[in-house]
Amino acid sequence: MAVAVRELPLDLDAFEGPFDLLLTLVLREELELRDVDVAEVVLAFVESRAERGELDLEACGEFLVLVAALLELKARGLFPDEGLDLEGLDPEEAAEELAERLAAYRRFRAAASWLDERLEAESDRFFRLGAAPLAPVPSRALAQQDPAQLAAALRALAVGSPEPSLRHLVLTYPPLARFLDRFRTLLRSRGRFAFDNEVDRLSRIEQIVAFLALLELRKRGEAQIAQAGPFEPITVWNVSAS
Amino acid sequence: MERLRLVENPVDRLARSVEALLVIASKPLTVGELAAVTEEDEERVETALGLVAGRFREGRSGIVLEHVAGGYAFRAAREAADACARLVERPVQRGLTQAALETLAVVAYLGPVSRPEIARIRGVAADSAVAGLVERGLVSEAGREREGGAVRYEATPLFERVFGLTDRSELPELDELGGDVEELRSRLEDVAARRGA
Amino acid sequence: MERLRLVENPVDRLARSVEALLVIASKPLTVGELAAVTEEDEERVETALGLVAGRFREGRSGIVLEHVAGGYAFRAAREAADACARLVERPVQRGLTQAALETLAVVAYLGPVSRPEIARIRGVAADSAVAGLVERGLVSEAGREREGGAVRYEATPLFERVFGLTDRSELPELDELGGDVEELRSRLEDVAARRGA
Repeated sequence: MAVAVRELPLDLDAFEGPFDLLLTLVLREELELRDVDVAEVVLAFVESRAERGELDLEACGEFLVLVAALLELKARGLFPDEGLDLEGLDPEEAAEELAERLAAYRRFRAAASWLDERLEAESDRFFRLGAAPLAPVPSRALAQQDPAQLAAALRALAVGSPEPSLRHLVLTYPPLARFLDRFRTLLRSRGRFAFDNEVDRLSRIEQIVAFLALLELRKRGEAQIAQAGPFEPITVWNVSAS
Repeated sequence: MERLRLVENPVDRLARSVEALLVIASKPLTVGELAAVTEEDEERVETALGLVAGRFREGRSGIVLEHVAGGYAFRAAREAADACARLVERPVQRGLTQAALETLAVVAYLGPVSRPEIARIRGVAADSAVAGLVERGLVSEAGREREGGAVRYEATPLFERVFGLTDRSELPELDELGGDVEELRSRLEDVAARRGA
Repeated sequence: MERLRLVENPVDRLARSVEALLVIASKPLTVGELAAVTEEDEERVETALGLVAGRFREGRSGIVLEHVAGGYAFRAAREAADACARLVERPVQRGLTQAALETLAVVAYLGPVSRPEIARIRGVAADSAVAGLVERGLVSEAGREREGGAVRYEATPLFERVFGLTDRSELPELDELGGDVEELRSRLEDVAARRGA
């Protein structure tokens, strides 16, 4: 099944060939990741699955890990100054990381199927969950507690973690489509909006995906983008309305 | 040996099934229920129960078959009553887990408060933590946010006793986190939103 | 009869106490716990457990003693599985999805581990899979990474019990499972070489 993912045929603006080759070229820096439309890759995968008319979980899992890793590399490319240890990841290292990421996932997937088989083998093993019908009833007395524990627990919740650095940042990806939809709605209803206002309260990774969505809209000619200078607010407006 | 198996009294096998069922059941089982799940007739089940009763009785076994109002169930032998009492009264968890403590703190300071609100502040689902506190009697339901809204929870008098408080105003002050409950609430929600994702 | 009682091997009595405790316990009991509540030393408890194991084993009894989740517990004999299946639902193990099993594997091997860490390995958000596992009782909260940090999760004793593991060390070595970095890497390099040629 893994073969199917690896050989997934792609026909993108910047690349035509199997998925596996795309990864290799990206890692060898023969293809700029910023030219690769990850959303198109996802679409191609979804379409290929739909044609088969079956849900191949193994292939889906592998594909998700690879795409997540690709997006992460792409996100890193957009923020080259952050995270000292991430800077200047050469293709060798990138290939190593991608392979390790996939290998780690495969080990856990193998562990999951071991658990699945184990569950099957234990399907004739029954035990009671919870109290026995005629067991003595415990009084469940709780020892005296110190109210200072409550204050400490709430203080800890009220103290935000330090500003997250990319070093600790663990990435989960909201779907690009979510931001595409949201921005299209804004462009339709208001004609123009301030990007910063829309992403202000989002996590860093959501902001990255939102930014990718913005680039996507511009690439498709659905939006215009302007920024007075580095770190200045970004304005987005509807091309047809301007 | 193989020979012995072949001539095994078929009621012995049924008796073993009855033992198996009684050891996993969480309530007493009637003869009718036992007959239904073993796909045997009630008369044979009664015979099997007789065998089980002989095997599991006071003095012979630590497990005793008991016929109670709702049917048959196993109980502990009387000779082991002291050990059993020590087992159930054993202070399984004298303290509260981190999850329970955080949830209790949110309810005590901000209550009445709903599960979704607790989940938002803690950043994780609050269902099992809230259920555990309700079961321990430290937290109880206190109406709904509005008609058809989420159930809200508040701390109970038992909570006050366990924490040695006469009322909620005796909770340790959190002045540095804002003057009143509303300020505290919005501060916690802000931090949670930033921590989010 | 009375005479026979007097010369009874004292371990027999302890074995009956152990049986009594195990039949009312709601989770496996360790040798230490059994020793504490019977007020005996662990060595004698082990001897008594040997007697109980001989009495409660497959083929001989419908109740079977098993060493699971770090302790000892009674379960139903496997030969009675069909009747048991007709009696009880198995909400914990029924319908675990691929996503749930993968998440469970990550938590079992790496726990305590946070949702973002799980998501990093699986490549997708783990929130609903984790919530489902918490609901089933297979996974539970285990504090936070640091003050105000993400909640971490670990596998519960129920996980070991459901999967019939004596302890975590019975899980296969992760290194021996799937994925070979070298193999994957050379595959990537191969395609590039073919392209380059």
